[in-house]
Amino acid sequence: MQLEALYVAQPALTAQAPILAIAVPLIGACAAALAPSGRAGWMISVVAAMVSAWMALAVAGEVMREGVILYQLGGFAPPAGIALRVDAMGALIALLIGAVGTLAAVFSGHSLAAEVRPEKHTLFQAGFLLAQAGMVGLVYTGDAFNAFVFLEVSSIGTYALVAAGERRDRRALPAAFNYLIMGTIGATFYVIGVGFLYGATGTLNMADMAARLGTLDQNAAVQAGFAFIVAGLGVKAAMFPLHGWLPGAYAHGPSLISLFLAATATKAAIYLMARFLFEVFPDGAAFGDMFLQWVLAPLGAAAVIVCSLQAVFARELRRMIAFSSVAQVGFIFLGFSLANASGLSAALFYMTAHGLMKAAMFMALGGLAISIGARRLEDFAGVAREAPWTAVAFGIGAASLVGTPLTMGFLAKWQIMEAALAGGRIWIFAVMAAGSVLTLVYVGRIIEVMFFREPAPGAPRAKESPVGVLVPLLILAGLSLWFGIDASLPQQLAQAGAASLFEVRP
Amino acid sequence: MSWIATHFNYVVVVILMMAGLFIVFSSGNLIKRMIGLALFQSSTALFYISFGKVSGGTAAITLDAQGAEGQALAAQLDPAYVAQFGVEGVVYSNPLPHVLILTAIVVGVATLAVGLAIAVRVRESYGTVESDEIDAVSRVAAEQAEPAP
Amino acid sequence: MNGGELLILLALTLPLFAAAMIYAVGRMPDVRETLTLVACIGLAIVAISIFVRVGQGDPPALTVAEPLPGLAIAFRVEPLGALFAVMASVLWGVNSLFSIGYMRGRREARQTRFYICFALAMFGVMGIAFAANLFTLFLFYEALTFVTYPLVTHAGTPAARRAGRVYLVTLVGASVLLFLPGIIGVQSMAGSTTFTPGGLLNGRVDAAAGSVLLLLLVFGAAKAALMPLHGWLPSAMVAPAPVSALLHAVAVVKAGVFAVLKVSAYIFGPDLISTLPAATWILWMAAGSIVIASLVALTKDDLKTRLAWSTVSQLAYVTSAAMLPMASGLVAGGLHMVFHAVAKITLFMCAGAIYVATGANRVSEIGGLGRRMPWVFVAFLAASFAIVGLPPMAAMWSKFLLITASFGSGEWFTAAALIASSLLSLVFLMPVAFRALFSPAGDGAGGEFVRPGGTPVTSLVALCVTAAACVVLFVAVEPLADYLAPIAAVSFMETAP
Amino acid sequence: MTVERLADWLANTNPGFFILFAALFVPFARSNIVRALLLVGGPAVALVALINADGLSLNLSTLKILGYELVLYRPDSLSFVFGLAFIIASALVGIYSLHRRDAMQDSTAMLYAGAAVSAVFVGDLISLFIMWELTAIASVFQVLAPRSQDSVRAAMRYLVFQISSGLLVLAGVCMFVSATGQTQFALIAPSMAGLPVGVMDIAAPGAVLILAGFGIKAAFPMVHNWLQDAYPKTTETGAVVLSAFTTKLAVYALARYFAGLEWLIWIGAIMTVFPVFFAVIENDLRKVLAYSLNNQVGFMVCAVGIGTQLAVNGAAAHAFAHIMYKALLFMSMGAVLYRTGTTKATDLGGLHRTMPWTTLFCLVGAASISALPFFSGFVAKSMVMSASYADPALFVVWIMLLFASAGVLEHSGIKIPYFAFFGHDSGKRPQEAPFNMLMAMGLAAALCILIGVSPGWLYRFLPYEQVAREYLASDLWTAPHVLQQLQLLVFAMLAFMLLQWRKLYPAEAPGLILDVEWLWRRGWPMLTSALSAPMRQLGRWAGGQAGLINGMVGGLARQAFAPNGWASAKVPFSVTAVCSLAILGLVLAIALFR
Repeated sequence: MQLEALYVAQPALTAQAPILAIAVPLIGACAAALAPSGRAGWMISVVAAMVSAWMALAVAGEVMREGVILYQLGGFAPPAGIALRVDAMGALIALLIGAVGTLAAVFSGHSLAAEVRPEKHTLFQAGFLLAQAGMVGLVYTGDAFNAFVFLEVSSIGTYALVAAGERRDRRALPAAFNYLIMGTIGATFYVIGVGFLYGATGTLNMADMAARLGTLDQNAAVQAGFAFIVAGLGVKAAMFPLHGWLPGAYAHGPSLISLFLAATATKAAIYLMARFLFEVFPDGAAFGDMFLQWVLAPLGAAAVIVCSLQAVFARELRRMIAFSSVAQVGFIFLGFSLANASGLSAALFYMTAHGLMKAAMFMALGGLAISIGARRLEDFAGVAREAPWTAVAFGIGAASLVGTPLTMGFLAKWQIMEAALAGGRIWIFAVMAAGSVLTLVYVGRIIEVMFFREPAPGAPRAKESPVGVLVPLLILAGLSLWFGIDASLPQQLAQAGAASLFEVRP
Repeated sequence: MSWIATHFNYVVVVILMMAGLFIVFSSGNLIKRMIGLALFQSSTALFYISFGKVSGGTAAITLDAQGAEGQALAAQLDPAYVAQFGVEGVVYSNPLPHVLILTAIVVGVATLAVGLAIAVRVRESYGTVESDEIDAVSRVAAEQAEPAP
Repeated sequence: MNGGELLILLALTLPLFAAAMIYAVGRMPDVRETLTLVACIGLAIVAISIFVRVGQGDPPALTVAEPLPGLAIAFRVEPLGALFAVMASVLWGVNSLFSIGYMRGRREARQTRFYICFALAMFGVMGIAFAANLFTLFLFYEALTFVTYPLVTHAGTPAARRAGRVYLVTLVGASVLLFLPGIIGVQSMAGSTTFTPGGLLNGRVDAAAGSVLLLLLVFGAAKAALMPLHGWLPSAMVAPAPVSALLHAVAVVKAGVFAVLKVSAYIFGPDLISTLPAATWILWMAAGSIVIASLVALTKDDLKTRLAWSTVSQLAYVTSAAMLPMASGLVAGGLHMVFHAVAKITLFMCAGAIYVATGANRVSEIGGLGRRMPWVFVAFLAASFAIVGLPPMAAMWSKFLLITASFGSGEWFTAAALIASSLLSLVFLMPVAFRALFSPAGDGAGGEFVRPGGTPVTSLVALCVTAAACVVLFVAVEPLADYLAPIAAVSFMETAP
Repeated sequence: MTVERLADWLANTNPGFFILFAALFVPFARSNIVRALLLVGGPAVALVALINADGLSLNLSTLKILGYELVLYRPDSLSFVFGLAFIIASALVGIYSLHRRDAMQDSTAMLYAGAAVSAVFVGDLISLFIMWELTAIASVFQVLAPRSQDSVRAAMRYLVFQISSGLLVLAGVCMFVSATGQTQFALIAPSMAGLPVGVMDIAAPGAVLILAGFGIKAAFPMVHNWLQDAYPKTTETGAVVLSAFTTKLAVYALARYFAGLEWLIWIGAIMTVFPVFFAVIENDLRKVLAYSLNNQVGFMVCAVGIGTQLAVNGAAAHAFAHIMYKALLFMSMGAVLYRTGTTKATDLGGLHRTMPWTTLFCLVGAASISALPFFSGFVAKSMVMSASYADPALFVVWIMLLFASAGVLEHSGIKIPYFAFFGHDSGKRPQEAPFNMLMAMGLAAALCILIGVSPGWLYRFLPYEQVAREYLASDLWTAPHVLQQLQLLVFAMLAFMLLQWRKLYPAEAPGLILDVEWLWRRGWPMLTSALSAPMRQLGRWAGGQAGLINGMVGGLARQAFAPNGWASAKVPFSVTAVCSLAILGLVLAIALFR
């Protein structure tokens, strides 16, 4: 698929696409909050998310044609004005957020009824759109402080959304609270870091910041700023020992939120971290390399091994998959830590792959949760017989997670491993391989239970997911497969994104 | 000593920040944690504001140096200074940190509100806001859900 | 699309189509089984046409997709693959014939799933056989693992599930942990994974990197059951006999050794192999496998388990063949792959035939049974001779070539292991047939058959056909060897005395 | 197909193949006549083909396989005499077994014979190996034929020895071929003075292995026990079949490749001597014959080792004669077994009353094996003795052979007929043997006498015809020679009578005599039972390594990472939070103090 040839909107619309992708969900959020009924809220949500995704696609096409897009809000030029700045990396992540958000919105029509109190549906949709707007904004913005604002906009939305899971599982409440505390600490660290950088450079525009940092001698403020930013974003991105909030939030929140967060939230934070690591901190920032090599890589490896093992032994299915997400973040960080274009490109590709497959898996579980309120792994025994399509979609996601050939996950792992080998990091390569095997073990457990075990007598019978769930689910699964065979779309964006970042730092 | 004197604002920021974080980490009470968090965020606010202040600087108001307001401002300033730099060269305190932190405070308030709301829900659901007790209840629930292997 | 592409496409889609059709008519056993047989015949015809084309020097090729640059799903048939495909497809037919008798005779559950998985397994095998590069091979290799998993756990018992888990974890684990890294290594060293006559890596790697890659790729092909990655094979014997017969004698394990042979012939090439210290290490491991597995087989009373251990030993023959720094070793390996398949499928079908007729599955239970099931045990006897490698059974030739090649390359211990294993195979296989045929009537001989009428006729025909094939191939070895010669031709002239 | 082409085809096809071919149809022969036709007709066609081969032209019929040239038919004077003997034996065996219908025994016996004949005529190592193994496989069914637990076990032991022999040959051949690329014996073993017997360089790669393989089949000392173990356990026809081919094929192979190898002289000499002692005390008469077979083969091996033209002639002649008279003796014992159900000396005696013909034929056989002049043994063994006597360095060997000759008389010449047909009367009054048996025995006996009386008939076929003629003309019938033999016989007979009279001759006593066989029959089970525990352990280890790893690693991991394990028990919130500070500090440290 040639992205350059992709014209999905009128040029006039395309020109405004970046801001529309943010604004439409934001406005939608307001509208949804005021919507007369849950049904109406849902429709607003679907439409807004869809428009946002559409705009993201238009942006992606534009980025491939034009390179970096600069969009000046209100026509004020940076550094005084606030700018949106989209490169291929941002376009890719925004596209992921848009796509998953749209499918999640469609999915919410059925899942909310089962999981969230009816009177909260409109507010829930509002929160959801807020989160989506925040994330897209975070990805598109070119301003370090704005990024914080968007980060918090999306986070505040998600805190509330996680808490909304209390109807089904009251553990959602303390989980949401922990998430809130950790998230806020992380965000505040980030703000402090930005403050230091601002103090040192006098600008908040990331591009300017990068340019000025290049001319500055290293000083304590820059170094402290770096430390605060990566630690803060590490919390948001669920970097290994800072991931404590994640399993609870994913496992106990409503399935809509699990799927949306798993696919996008950590990705957005990782995206921001990548931006700082490879774009803002320039050439001379040897501590950046040291951080990659001595902190990010070991922690990534630890995440891969430890959290995969935790997933192996977890008994609640969603918790298992949540642990798996932390482990997968470890894979992505391993890709980053290679600190070269192929590593970054592979990591970006991996983020996309992971977003799609995790979304599919959580969505499938959400679909099943409509009929069986199951949590434990054993409760899913034999669901493949009652709900074959859902189970198959889950299976495809799981296969992609393991890295089965012909799925996107395989290509993702392949690229990181090849990059690791090319970079001479044999140990990263080995950790990747070991992590894949552990992944295989826990995924194998799930598949065995779902497909090859008889349901326990007297257990509630699963039903096939309703069409409203099945369609987005199959689209997600299909994307995992399609990109496993023809990966040109995410591949081009990832490569272009990585290349543009490393042009800054040749 | 002189270092402390010149950097006293940072010292205060750090003390506030540590106090806030300590409360967040050590307290089991959800409300107290929220208070700690608020303290922590406040320290950030202080941090921003303090480095935005330039000693001797004025408020950052764009004005016409030749107009009446400009003349009024010039009258307040040290004539030697005006002679050297002109009215255009007047030192402003950077306004941007204030603007930023205003935003940050809004965000912080929103966070606080959500957090407290959740705490209320926790209290309704669990009957307590002590995290130890919540954990204990959750663990019991978890063990009921998951028989020992 | 030219004829060659069409043939490859047919070979790949026919089993898939068959699987779909079998699913559709699953409620009508007669139609279902007729369909299976028709598909077998069709596939065999396609495979043979491809075989002939390759022999005429017109190898079919097909590129399906290229997910990432340099990483294509592509097919290109060479002699070894053509032979493998013919072997697998023909034996699929034979085995289906056997399965019909067996599954009906045992009144097994989930028969439709059984036939579907078999057809899918053939899809995997065809892909493996025709793969043009390591990546494609890997793709179908994994597919084969997954579609055969339901067959291993067919019984659905806890033991079967445990075996299935071992099966999956070992096979997929090894391929993820070893094989895939090996492929990625090859890709990054050579910029491609295409099978190249004479060896893709030849001249591109030093001894250390080459050794690591060789170890990764050989042990990664855990289907070849080289110790210490052999544990899945004996434990997979909980599966029904036809599964053991086709998969654990032919399709799956042969896919493993086939991969090893391909890697040896086309990724490394004999010239490179001869410089790699790892090849010698693997040879030692294989020699150990050969002897230890044979010794273990001696201690097993369960017939299929005993056969499985024998398979472990025999597969190590082929691995040894692939690792010998001698081009003729490759031909020996290719031949042994086929000859062993024919013999071992016979043995497993015999074991199944005994089980379906009498319910006996232990060596100690079959004394005197031969009087009532002469055909089965005569076939068993013939196949046992073939496993030992005695004339007039085809496997003699491959063993002869293999021992000659091991002496020729100075690896005397491989030859010693082969000799020792032959003797051990004799000791653990012969008594089975001898006791059944020549013991006075024992416990197992009295009473009625569990299944009235004993072994179903279709099953009987199947195993007699393969037993006869053991002998026929003895005479037909020369054309086969000629056919395979091109894979070794690159440096055959230098090493041949 | 014209007659010429048929004749041409016959002349160019290994005679053994006709027998092999005929054997394939035996199991399907429903009527007795067809079966008889096949059993006798196969060898008959083979005989015709062999004679048709005419002039022993080196007419190579070759087959290219796996890059090697297989010479399927390469007759020469050495193979001719062995082939002739095998074909005749095959026909005799066919006739002998006509009285009963056992398709399995008949067909495998014929396969066995066919393989042996083929082996003699093939011209390269690979074909030899194939036929070598075929004889092993086909012959084991003779041991299995009684269909008892005991015979199955014996068959396994027998097969292990036979296949070991084959595998050693295989290993040797492979080693040799890989080193030299040669397989044809004409090129491997350069013929001596243009004559067929060759010498393979014992130092050549693999030659020792080949020799060892041949040795097992020839029942060299210490590896001879498969013979005494298996032969007595066969049916009445089985021992006859077995006695004819296996060991003589080995002798042929030794003569073909290792003529003149000095080791063989001593091995052969020992082989002749030591079975005497066991034969004398053995109770089972067929086992006595088995020991004596061992002893007789010793003569041949010794002669091959001496390797002079005379000695090789002697070996060939002795093999020929031996096949006939040993078959005859086994046939007579087979008849006894068939009629009485036993061949134990303790249970027999006085059978001459009702089995006169059998007795007579047995006596002919006994006379032949004892080398009584005018019987076949004399004309053959004399050559061996003369050859050993001719070399003064081999005096000790000559003495050993002399002693063994006396021993042969003792146990085979006298003991067999005496205990079976005369001696103390067992009271058994069995019927005379069936006609077909008598006919086979009669033919064999006639041959024994024919050769004895008119040795020229045999000598014509010997490898070194000229030497044989000279020997016949100048040495064989000389008075000292004949007298010396007669003296030996008389003294041996006297000794037997004396011992018998003084009751010093070991009486027939039931029991099983174990020599080195102990090693295989007691030692092997002891070894295996001792090893079975470690082997099972090995099996458990090898089979359960997945389980082991699972158990160990899985256990540890479970302890750590299960939901309640130490590494993942609900981590207190504060820990995570402190971690964030720790990471911050770490990164800060890196940034500041790198």
